[in-house]
Amino acid sequence: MLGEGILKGLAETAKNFAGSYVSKDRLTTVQYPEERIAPIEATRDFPFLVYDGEDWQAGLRCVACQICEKECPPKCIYIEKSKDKKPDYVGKPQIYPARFDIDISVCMSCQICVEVCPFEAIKMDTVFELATEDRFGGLLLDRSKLAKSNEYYHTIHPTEAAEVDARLAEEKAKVEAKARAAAEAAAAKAAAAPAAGAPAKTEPPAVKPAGGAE
Amino acid sequence: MKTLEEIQAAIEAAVPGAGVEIVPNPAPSGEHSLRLKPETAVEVATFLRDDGELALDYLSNVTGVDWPDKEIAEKVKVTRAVTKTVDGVEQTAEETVEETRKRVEPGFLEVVYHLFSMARSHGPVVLRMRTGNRSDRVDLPSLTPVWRSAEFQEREIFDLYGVVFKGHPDLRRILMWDGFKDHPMRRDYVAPDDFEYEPTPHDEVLARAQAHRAAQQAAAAAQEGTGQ
Amino acid sequence: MAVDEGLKIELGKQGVFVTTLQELYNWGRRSSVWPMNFGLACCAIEMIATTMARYDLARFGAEVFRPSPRQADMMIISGTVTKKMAPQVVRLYNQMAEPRYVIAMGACAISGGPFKQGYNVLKGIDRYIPVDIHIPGCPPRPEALLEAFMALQKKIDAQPLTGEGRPRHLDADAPGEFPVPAQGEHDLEPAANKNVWTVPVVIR
Amino acid sequence: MTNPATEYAAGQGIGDARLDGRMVVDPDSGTDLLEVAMGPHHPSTHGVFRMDVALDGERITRLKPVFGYLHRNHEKLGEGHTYLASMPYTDRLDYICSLTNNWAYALAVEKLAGQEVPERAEYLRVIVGELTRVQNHALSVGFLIQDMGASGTPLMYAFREREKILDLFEALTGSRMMCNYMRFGGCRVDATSEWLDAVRKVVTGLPQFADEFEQLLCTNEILMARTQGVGVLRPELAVSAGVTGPALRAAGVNYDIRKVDRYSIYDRFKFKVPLGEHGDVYDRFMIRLLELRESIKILEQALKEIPDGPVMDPKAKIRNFRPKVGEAYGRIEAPKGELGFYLISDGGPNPYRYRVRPPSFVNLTILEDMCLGHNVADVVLILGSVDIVLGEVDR
Repeated sequence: MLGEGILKGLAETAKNFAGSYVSKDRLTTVQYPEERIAPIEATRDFPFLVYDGEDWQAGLRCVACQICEKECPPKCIYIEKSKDKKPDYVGKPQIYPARFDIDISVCMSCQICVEVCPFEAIKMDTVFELATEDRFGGLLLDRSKLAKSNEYYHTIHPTEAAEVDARLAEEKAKVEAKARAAAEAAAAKAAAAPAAGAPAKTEPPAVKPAGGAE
Repeated sequence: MKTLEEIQAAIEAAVPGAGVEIVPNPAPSGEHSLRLKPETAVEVATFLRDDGELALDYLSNVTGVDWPDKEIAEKVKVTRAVTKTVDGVEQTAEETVEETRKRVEPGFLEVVYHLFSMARSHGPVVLRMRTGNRSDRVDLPSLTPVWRSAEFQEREIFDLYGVVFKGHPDLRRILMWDGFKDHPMRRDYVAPDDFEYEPTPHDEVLARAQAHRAAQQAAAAAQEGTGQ
Repeated sequence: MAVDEGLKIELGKQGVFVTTLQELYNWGRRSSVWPMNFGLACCAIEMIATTMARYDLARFGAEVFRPSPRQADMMIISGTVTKKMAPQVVRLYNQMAEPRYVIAMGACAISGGPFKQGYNVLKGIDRYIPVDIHIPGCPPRPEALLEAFMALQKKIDAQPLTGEGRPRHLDADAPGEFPVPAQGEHDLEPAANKNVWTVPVVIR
Repeated sequence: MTNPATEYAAGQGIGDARLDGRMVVDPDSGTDLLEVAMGPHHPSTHGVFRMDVALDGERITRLKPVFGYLHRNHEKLGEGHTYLASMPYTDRLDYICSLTNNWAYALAVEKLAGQEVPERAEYLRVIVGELTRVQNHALSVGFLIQDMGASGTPLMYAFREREKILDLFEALTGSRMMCNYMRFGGCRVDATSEWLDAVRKVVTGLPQFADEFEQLLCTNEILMARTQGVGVLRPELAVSAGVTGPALRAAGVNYDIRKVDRYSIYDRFKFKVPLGEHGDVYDRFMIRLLELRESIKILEQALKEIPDGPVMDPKAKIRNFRPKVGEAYGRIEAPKGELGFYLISDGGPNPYRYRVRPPSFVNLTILEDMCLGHNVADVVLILGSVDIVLGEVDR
């Protein structure tokens, strides 16, 4: 019968129309600003810099090694190294980025910076609501805008952040054990010479990784 | 499928004087290629397509490669044993001259064809052709009459590399606009200067952004100078 | 003349709606922004996804994608603008009726994005036409486009009908035509429209 | 001013052997040809594609595709980037199927460097690759129908299914469209068992979607009238013109790289290669729906068999990856046809030559041959049935 195919199709549309009221699989509209699609943990949007502790300037994990700057495919990261050093999470004095800019008008959210970072300092954010009228200032993020706390990292990527914290804690424990062993050895060796113990002892870390897995 | 040597022999038998060379490929992929002489390329290609056993009826990929003039300085360690000015010791030790004498290996453009057989499900057979140089002897025979799939790809090579395909039915620029003069995929191509705003520059971009700013400042200074 | 916000809400509860002409006018404008059916690259797919059932741009009065620039108020530059395409984009923008708005969707439209250093890629459409809202992202999520659209609506809402910052169709001095760049032998000519494109100096 | 169309008719253009016996312009009609530029801004060119069309009334007498409106210098940028840094760029080639692009590139580099891929990674590649194929075919059919004038409904259904698959991609790779998932020697992250369960759930729903889609479209009289006998592609021409993918198989040529090259682990799965008979738009449309069903079969098998294990070759290097001097051509059966990457290494961190063999671009070679003699309205359909993505055509 001519028109049978069309009728079949129309029946299908009717089924879908009715189905959209009952079946969740038909993905009906999410009323965006009020409702949101359930966040997916792995989501990535733009990079941010993780800091430990309260003060973002003191706690930045980044040591300005510039690996991400070199590996960034569209070259949207700009880093200037600091002249002075400050202790990192294990207490080792490290240089820090005096300037760390990401041009998110160029960033392609590829996550390669995260992959190559040996210090777990740069991670992917999930914030996407960044529409702005400001072409230049609004899209060039500097350190203060990029720095976000480890707690925040835990809220957006809990599993990944827990893994990272466990790894860092392990590393820190290793370093501390090493330092303790060195200190003990130095103390034992310098049992006769009382002044020798002091320089071998490492400074206690200024910042501890907050919210650790331990 | 036949080995490359067998294919070479078959070509020589079918097209006398074809002069096909085997170009080895050291990569683990082991895809060695055949270099054709431009004069006999169309004949050889027709043979490859029509031969019952090879039946390379499907030309998958056509691409250009630019090999610019290479200045070989260090490789000219070939003992220029002319230096007898020494006080009487060995002459071969006179390697210092090489720095000043640089040999320039003339560059060329290369076109690479990847052939497969749909009828017999084998491949790839890789063909290559070279132009005489990179400036005035850049014509090669077009293989579009043999395989239609070369049509747009050869146009692309003409556009981006500047290889002129003789016998191509419609050789025009394809990706860039018609009035465009350069061949941007060549390795010595310099992109136009639009480096005003580069907040995160690196290497070459940094250099060009700085050059751009210097030029702008100079222009501004000159304008101020004329204004006063 | 502005009415006190608190009073207005109070009156609204009583069933009395107070509005100004400006609010009414802008409400009408912002609730029926018709985008142009114009996709350039990857972001266009997300733009289409935004119009589909799950995100539904129609909720904001912008589902009527017009294929003709003459019937459109908003242009979503969704993707890389190449130098070959840029003259056409400017031309299409010129053909749009006032008041017209431009959303640069995605990194490529804003700055050339990851393809910025390509020889045929325009480093941002704002070199030739004024852009109202920029959405970073590669590509931005459909929600990001919705958010940008709401930002545009806010912008429209805030436009006074007279004086400084009035919409372009009420401003006789606003430029109607933007020069279309010509395709030269090596690059677009001119490389940017100096009236639109003012760059801050970043010293590195 | 000379009229290029008449030049063409006089045989000075591309050669009239292509015209297939059809008359190009009626010499007695006394009318002029009308030249129309369809695109680059045209709602049904799937992006910024342009066709310069010469019309005799409604009939196409000449059609010249014009490319380059999305020429983003992919290959040039690839030569300036490290091997790894090109990976996210491949996502943006065929931006509907980023994962298969990743795969083809990874395959080519693995061939170049002689790397092995762990078994679990191969399975994951197959799973994401086939999911990509499903959503691409659904979308391409949806767009085809949209071009036909059925604006909305079928495309909306296709997008609904795509959203489900995209959610899976996002959960695995972090991004909806630009997944950047594969690495040389494996995949970037491992899939959790929850993710695999989610895939199973979606895959169980897919046959129902395919049924619905077929119910909705396949026997629709209007669709059949519009597509059957339109844009016929003869198999000989298809082979000569290097057409690959569904368009080739719709012309009846049995050539599926998954079967021919047996790359990755495709020899472990049982699936059929659907073939068309007439090579017209309807066949190409049907082939996509049938392939979608075959992909579901592969997915079901892969999800059943996926082993545990690592997803990256432990010897694989992420940074400072420098393959030895040489070259390689790696290709896969992407949803649109043969996607190949040709790489020449000079031993440095960047490829010396980075070439993409895009299926859509080569498939367009015969667009004119398919369109000649048809009406303008059919051109839109024929183009839709070739299924192009401009990111890949122009690169």
